[in-house]
Parts: sequence; structure tokens; C-alpha cells
Amino acid sequence: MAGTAGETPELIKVHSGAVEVPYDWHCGPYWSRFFRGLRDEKKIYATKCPSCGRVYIPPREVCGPCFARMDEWVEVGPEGVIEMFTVVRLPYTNPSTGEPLSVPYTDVYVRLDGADTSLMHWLDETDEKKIAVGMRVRAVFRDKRTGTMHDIEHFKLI
Amino acid sequence: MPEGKPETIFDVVDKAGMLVQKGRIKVPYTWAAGKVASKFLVGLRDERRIYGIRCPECKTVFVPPKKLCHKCMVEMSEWVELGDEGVLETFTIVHYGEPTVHPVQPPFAYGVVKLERADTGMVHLIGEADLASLEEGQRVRAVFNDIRRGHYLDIKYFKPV
Amino acid sequence: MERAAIVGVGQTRYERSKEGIVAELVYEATCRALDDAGMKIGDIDSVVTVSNDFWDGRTISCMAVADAAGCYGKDASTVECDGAFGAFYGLMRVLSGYDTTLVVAHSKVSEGNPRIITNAAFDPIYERSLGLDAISASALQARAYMKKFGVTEEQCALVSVKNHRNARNNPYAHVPLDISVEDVMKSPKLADPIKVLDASPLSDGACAVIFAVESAAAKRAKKPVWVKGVSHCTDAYRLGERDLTYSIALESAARRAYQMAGITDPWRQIDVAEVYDAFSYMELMWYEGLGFCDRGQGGRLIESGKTGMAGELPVNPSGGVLSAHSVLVAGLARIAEAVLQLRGEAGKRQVAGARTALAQGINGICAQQHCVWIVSTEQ
Amino acid sequence: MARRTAIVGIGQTYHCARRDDVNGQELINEAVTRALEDAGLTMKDIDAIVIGNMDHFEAINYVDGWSVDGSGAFMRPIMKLTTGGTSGMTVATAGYYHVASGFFDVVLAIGWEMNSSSDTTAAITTCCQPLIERDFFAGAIGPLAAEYTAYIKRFGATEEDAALVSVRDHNNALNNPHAHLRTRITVEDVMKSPVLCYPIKLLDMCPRSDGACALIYACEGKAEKLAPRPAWVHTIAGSRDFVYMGEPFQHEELITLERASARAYKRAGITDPLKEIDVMELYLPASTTGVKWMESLWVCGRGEAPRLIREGVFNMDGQLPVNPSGGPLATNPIGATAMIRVGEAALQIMGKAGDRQVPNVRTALATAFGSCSWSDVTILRDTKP
Repeated sequence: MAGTAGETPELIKVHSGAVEVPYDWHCGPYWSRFFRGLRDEKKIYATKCPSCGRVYIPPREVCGPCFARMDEWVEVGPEGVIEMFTVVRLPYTNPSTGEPLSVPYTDVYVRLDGADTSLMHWLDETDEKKIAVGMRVRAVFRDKRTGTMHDIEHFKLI
Repeated sequence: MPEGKPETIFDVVDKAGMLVQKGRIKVPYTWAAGKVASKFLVGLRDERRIYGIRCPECKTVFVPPKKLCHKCMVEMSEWVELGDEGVLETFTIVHYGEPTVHPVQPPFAYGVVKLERADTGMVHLIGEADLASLEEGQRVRAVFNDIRRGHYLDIKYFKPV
Repeated sequence: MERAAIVGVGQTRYERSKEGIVAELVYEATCRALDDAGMKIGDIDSVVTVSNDFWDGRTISCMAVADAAGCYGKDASTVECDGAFGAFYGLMRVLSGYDTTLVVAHSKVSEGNPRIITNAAFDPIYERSLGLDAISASALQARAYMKKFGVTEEQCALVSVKNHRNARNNPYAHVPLDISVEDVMKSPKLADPIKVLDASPLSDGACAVIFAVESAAAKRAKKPVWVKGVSHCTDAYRLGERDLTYSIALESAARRAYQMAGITDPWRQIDVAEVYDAFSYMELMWYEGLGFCDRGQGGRLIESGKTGMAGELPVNPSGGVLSAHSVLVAGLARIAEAVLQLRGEAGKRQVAGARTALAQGINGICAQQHCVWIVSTEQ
Repeated sequence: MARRTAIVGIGQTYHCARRDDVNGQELINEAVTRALEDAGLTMKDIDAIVIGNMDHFEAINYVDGWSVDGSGAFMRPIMKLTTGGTSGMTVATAGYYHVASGFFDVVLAIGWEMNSSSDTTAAITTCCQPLIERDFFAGAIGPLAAEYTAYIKRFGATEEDAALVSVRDHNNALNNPHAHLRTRITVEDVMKSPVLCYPIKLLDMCPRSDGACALIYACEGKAEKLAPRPAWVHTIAGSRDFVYMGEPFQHEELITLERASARAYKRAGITDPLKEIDVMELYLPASTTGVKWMESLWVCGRGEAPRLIREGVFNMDGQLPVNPSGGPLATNPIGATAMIRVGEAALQIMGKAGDRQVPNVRTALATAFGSCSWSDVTILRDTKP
């Protein structure tokens, strides 16, 4: 297949180096309200569909199944149940820094009280034997909050 | 939480309640050059020579070289050693800076150089030049870096002869 | 070929740094297109979204808009090219059994860094390390074209003057301006010969277009606009392998689209054109590739005023891409503008009596790919 | 109405962890060349091209334009499509519509990936919404692991059930000369392999590969001339009903696959898939999904899949062979993976699957999985629709 082209003993690889691609992600009216709730009130706000009544977290403008615009806000959590979880032991590169990420950490899907969808976050427990689907958890807020998902430090088992 | 946990967002701007989160993507990449491009890049590094490749059907000499002629869709295997001189076909003088991707500070020039015996133009930097007096048709010559690593930038730039 | 029509169009305003997230932009454009077509989301059988992972800063960028584009419960797909190409895929789906297809494109170019993002279109093995981007590469093309045919910077500036003025009649446009050739010539240099006012702005926005097969269109649309021809074509990848002074890909795409539409004399048979003028010189090159004038005559054509609002073939009455450049959206917006013209609903930018319109999309560095659409009021 | 359309040519590279001897365009061309050879065509016969991959694995923007030297798109139409893991089928589907719409007679569809260009998990993590989910998402493996924990809890399935799927697919791959991983393994090997994300172990998870696949679609009238037994496309259905990872799409069943396959069966007139489908090529990114998702394909009731797996129903000699090629557990060049499913299903219809051929295949089903747990389903037959 290779033909006779380039019978070179050496195969070169080209490295990108650390190219940082910056983004200014706008939160828009919905997520701004959501993040302000975390930052200013330590509260988790969701949107409710006027048509089917589902409560969405993270909040958003459109209910997919109804294609309806949502403008009713409801508070959910801060407690909920574990819907799924996994303890991450596979080391990989943090795409935001290009540096190796330390493991283990626990990725948890929390069905907050009052919500119909779950929120993905961290759990402060990395021993799978101590975690089970259905366990109750509570959001732990940081003291210093800036208006991001990390205003919740993690969820803890209760 | 473990040390060095991932955090995409490193700054938040609050514009009257509307938030903008500043983040980034910084994934490192390594691309295989393949056999054909490797020969070209090794040629730059070890011999300070520029190799082109000729299509057996349409006879076009491509530089930088590639495995397949896009017009005939046939594999090429005939290497052509090109000189390091050619003609500046077109150019631009760049006045803005973008340190993330620009190898040099503005103002600087890019040019399309048609090397002798080649049928395609080679895009590269133009250096050691009075930018205001650059002209199409001018002869230019490749200047190689002293430290070479098998890379397109082993040619530092082309300079007016 | 079975006949298909465009039965609804919707656009957001194009602006720098729009507040909303991409889903909110898409929802706005989609709802407007549905309203325009007199449809509900349930009337849509299939959806094509258009997005790009680099511009959106997210791999699988289509995930962000599935709900807002009404994909729930539908067969949907995503094209990662300019919206004019995405629209072609939407048309294909309509002609393959879906009665209606919604195509929606979004862009929040203001969130990313266009220089780094367009640099990623260059070959990582070779030219990418030079730091080339859309502006500097286009500058190489502009100079090559202008030098070969003696096109002047002032002639390019006339495109900018015309289109920014036209934009004053377009409520969606981002940069309506009343400027002179002198203003363009005096604007700061970006990459010689391209100056700030020769370059398109970075605009956030979204555009949606709804296609329907003949039976569905006849039932629903008040003023269906029929697709008469569409074609796209691709040039070589490397700049050094292309004839930078003339687009053979555009010529080929146009020839095929004209053939489908039965157009033998584009200048006479086309009433209005919306072309992808990312930079002022491009409109002149596209005149030539589209056969509006002979090779090298683009500069003379703009000088003649024949492509102005009062001319024989007004080009970019909307203000074109120079007045609103939402990357990926812009080609779809050209189609939407063409539709508004043919329906006689283009407001102050209306070209009187337009019956056949051309819309063009481009994709890739220095418009490596072109997509040409011919739409008409006539079935 | 759609023109009848069939697959008439299939080409694949060999797949492996790292190809240093070719760059991306050259890799693509290997698959293109083989597909053309398979259909007895040359590039001149191709009217249009569609291509896809996942951008952030290689960091090449505008892949359609970049690909020209390998895809043959010079002075032809080319269009890029991408939808994550489903990309390969998204592109194949576009190839179908290019022909079915009447615009083009012979169309080349290309899926490819050079996963060796980056850290796959780092790149896939960028699929998550950066403000909401990116920092908490551990790539594709996290949700897959989590959903099987839920399934184990509800139905008493075991890790060994998943291991049986892994053994089946890995050992099937021994018959596939293109497969990346070709090593005979046992349930014990799987159980002893290191845990990646509980309960998924190394041998339960797909590898990441460098590779490409190309398919050629042709219209009725041409397809019969190009292939003695073309693989006719009967239906393609998909579900992309969700937008965030935290939505209830796969906690106990894969809702999108249920919806997509139900729609596809209805259109293809299939009422009993276990009996009416002769072979399935499924996008199973982890062995656990080869248990749970069988129920989402309506071949058995809730919680019944472990029993059928243990009985060998989906083995090569079973009632409904699944993944004769070895599936994604053996080969995973991500942007090509779903196209390989369609291609392998077509090979089975065309009777060209070599040592992995299932006898007398008349109806074959292929699936794709990706993005926000979205699913696509393609059904091929040896007869015209």
C-alpha cells in the first residue's frame, strides 16, 4: 500500500505545545440567574415547564419535549438522592489546563429534591463501598463564591 | 476533593447581573507526519534541503510534498531536490499581534514563494526584508535555523536575495 | 427532481457579544421561522443544526441546541460547514421522504478567539506553525488577485461603502455605516491590503430556514420560494496549490446551479444576489466566479454602480457579510435574505420586482468551498 | 419520495493504537482506495463526498477542506458532519440522503479518527457544557459505569454477565483482519483486569484506535450493476432527545435507543426483532452496554438480557449474532466506529464478511451511540425497500 515514496527510516511527529484557546462564555439570562442564586443566596434554582410541569436543572429556556419557553423559577435541593455515580480512577489530561488531573474523584448525578433531572457534581467520598445509588446527599457551598458551578464545593453524604 | 481538581472557569465577569465566565481549552496534540512529510522534515533538519515530490500523471511538483496528488488521486514517489531560492508570488504585511499562534512580533510578512523547479507555492514568513519595499516577482532565499528539529519552521523565513 | 420550497425563515439581530447562550439564539431564530411559516414545531419532520466545535469551544457542539432546535422526538443531524451547506442537507432530507425540514445555524464568535480558531484550519504538519489565520491568508489572496488584474484598494473599498450603506436598511444588520472610500482607505491596516473596514465584523446570531416538499408547501406557505438549483464545490487545500486569483470552485458550483435552474445568462436572469463578502475583495472575485462579469473585471463592475441598490443586479441589499458576519450562519442568512426579497418582504432593502435570486455560502480558508443557490418565485 | 439506495462498497484501514507512518489525509485515503476497489470504481465515478470525525481529537478545523488530498474532494462537493460518537452513522446517513434525494448517484462517505493525536478522555471531556458539567465529567466511561451500577442494583445482573459480552466481542474480532485488538480472552481475564471506573474494568472498555472507514452509496439502477448483492438501506432513525448528561436517559434503560429502534422497526415492518433480524452490529462502547442495551433494542424484556447472554443467544452460533466484527470493544477509531457498524452490517448482507460471515443474512441492523447518550439505528436488507 505504501508505495515507494519516502523510504525514510525516521517518522516525525509534530507537537502542538501548549496552545491555549481562550473563551468568554456568556451565561445568558437563565444561567446568570442560576449562578447568581448560588453566589448570592446559596440556593439552587431550576426552571419549570408551563406545559408539562417538569422541573429542569440546570435551568434553561426551552423544555425539549414541549418546545415551550419556561419562565417560572423554583428552588430545588439543596438535598437530593444519588441517581448514578462513578469513582474515576483513570488518569487523564485536564482539558482546561493541559496538565494531568489527579484521581480518584467521584462523579455523582444528584436528583435534587423537587427536580426532574439530575445535576452532575463531585461527591466527597471516593470509596465505592461507601456509596450507593439512592443515598441522600447535600450540597456543600463554598465560603468564597464567584458565580460558577464551583460555588458548590461538592455534595456530601448525609 | 483531590489536589489539582479540574476547573474550567478561572474568572467571572458580572455585567449588571449578566455573567460571563472566562475559560479555556488547552489540550496538547501530537500529529503523525507520515512517511512523505517526514522525509521532507528530516531533509530540512539534516540536510538543509527542500524536497518536493512529482506526480507521475500530471507531473506537478508539489512543495511541501504530500503522498497523493489531489488532482490525479495517485500516490507520488519521485522526489525532486529543489533549490532554496524562488520567486515571491504574493505577500502580506501583518499588522496585528496574536502571540498564541504568531511565531514573530508584528509587523511581519507572509509570502507565497514559488521555488525553482516547483509547481506549487510554499507559504512562509518573509524576513530580513524592508517590508515597505517588498514586491511580487522578487527573488527570495530560504534561511535555515541553526537549531533544527524536523519542523516546518526549521526554515526560519525566506529573505530577499 | 421533486420540487421543494422554502416556506419559513427567521433571524436574530446580529450583534457583538449577544447576551444569550447559543440555545437561546437558536430558539429565537427557530420560533421566528416557525411563525413565519405558520407552523408549530410538531409540523417539522426533521431537523438539521449547523455548528462548529472550535467556534463553540466544545466538541459535539450540536448537543447544546438539540432542545432549542426542536429535535426532541425527531430524526435530526448536524452539518459542520457554513449554513448554506447545512441548508443543502436539509433540502436533501426533504426530497427523501421528510415533508418538512428545519435548518438552523448559530454562532457566538464573540466568545472565542477567531485568529486561533481559524489558525486551526491550517495543516498541523506544515503551515499551521506560521500562525496564519483567516485574515492573513485572505490578505495573501487579496493581493494576488488585485495585482494580477490591477484591481485597486479603492475599488475594494467601494464594496465596503456600498454594503455598509445597504445595511442601514436592514434591521438585522450588525454594522450599518455611512462611510466613504476615504474612510475605508484610512482605516487601520490589519494585513496589507486588508484594512479594518475591508473586513467583516464578528457578529453573534442565529438563522433558521424551513424547507417543505411541494405538497406540504402548497398546503402551508403563503408565499413559497422554490429552490431551482443548488451546488457546491471544493478547491485544493493548500493556498500554494490554488489559483488564488480566481475561484474555479465557485465557477464550477455556479455553473451546475445555473444548469439546474435553467440560467444561461446570470446577469440578465438573476434579479438580486446575496454573496458571502467576508472581506471586500471577495465580492469582486465572486462577481467573476459567478459570471456576473469577465475575469478581472470585478473592480470595474463595482465602479459602474450596476451592483448597487439602483443597479441592474443589486448585490447584498442586506449589507452582506461585511455588515454582519456570524460565522456558519452567514450563508444561511444569505438564503433567508434572498427569500425575503422574492416574497417582497425585504422592507427598505427590497429590490423591486425580484423574481429570481442567488445566494452564496463559503467554507474554509480563502473560501476553499463554495455553495451556490438559485431560488425563485416561479414554480 | 426517496430514491432506493444501497451500499455497494466498503473500505477500512487496519485499525491500531497509533499510526505513525501516515498522516490523517493518508489514513483517510487508505479507506477510500479500498472502498473504491471494493465497488470496482475510481474517484472519477464519485459525485459527492461526506466526511466526519470529532474535531477535538485531532484539533483540525474545517476537516472537509483539509481532507481533500485523501478524500478526493478536489473539484467535487464535500460536506462535513459531526455528532460525537454517532458521527460515523451521521455521515453514513448523509451519504444515503445525498443519493436518495436524487442530487447525486454515487456518493462516498468517510468516517475517520486518529485518536493517537491527543488524550482521548481530555478531548472528549470538552463535549460537556463548560459552565455546567465539564469539570465533573470523566469522559465517556463515567456515565457508562454509573448506569451499570443502577442496572446491577435493579435486576441482579453481575459483572460476569458483562465479561461474557467482552469475551464474545474480543473473540469474534479474531475473525476480523481489520480489528485493532485481536487476542483471545476469558471471563477470568476480564474479571482480573484493572478497574477503570467501577464496575468497568480495562477489558470491559473499548480501546481508542487510529483508523478510517469509507462506504459507497449508489442509487437504484447503478447499485445493482456495481454490486451483485447490494445492501439496501431500508430505514434510518435516530433520537437526540436530551441535551445534558444529567437527564434521565440511561439510568436503567437507554431511552434514546428504545425510541430510535422502535421507530426503525415500525418503518421496516419488524415486529419481532429477535426472530426477524439476522445479525446486529452494535455500538457497544463497554461490555456492560452489551447486556443492558439489548433490552432497549426490544429483543427481550426488562432484566432478561443477562439470561440470554448466558445462554449464548448473541454468540456467532446463536439465534441472533451480535458484533461478528468484534464491535467497538475491539476497534474504536471514534469518528469511524459507527460507520464501521454500518459497513460491517452491509458486508454481512453482501456475503463478503469472510471468516466473520453469518450465514444467510437478509436483514441486518447497525446502531450508533454518542453525544448526550443519543442513538441512531440503520436497517439494511438484501432486497429493495
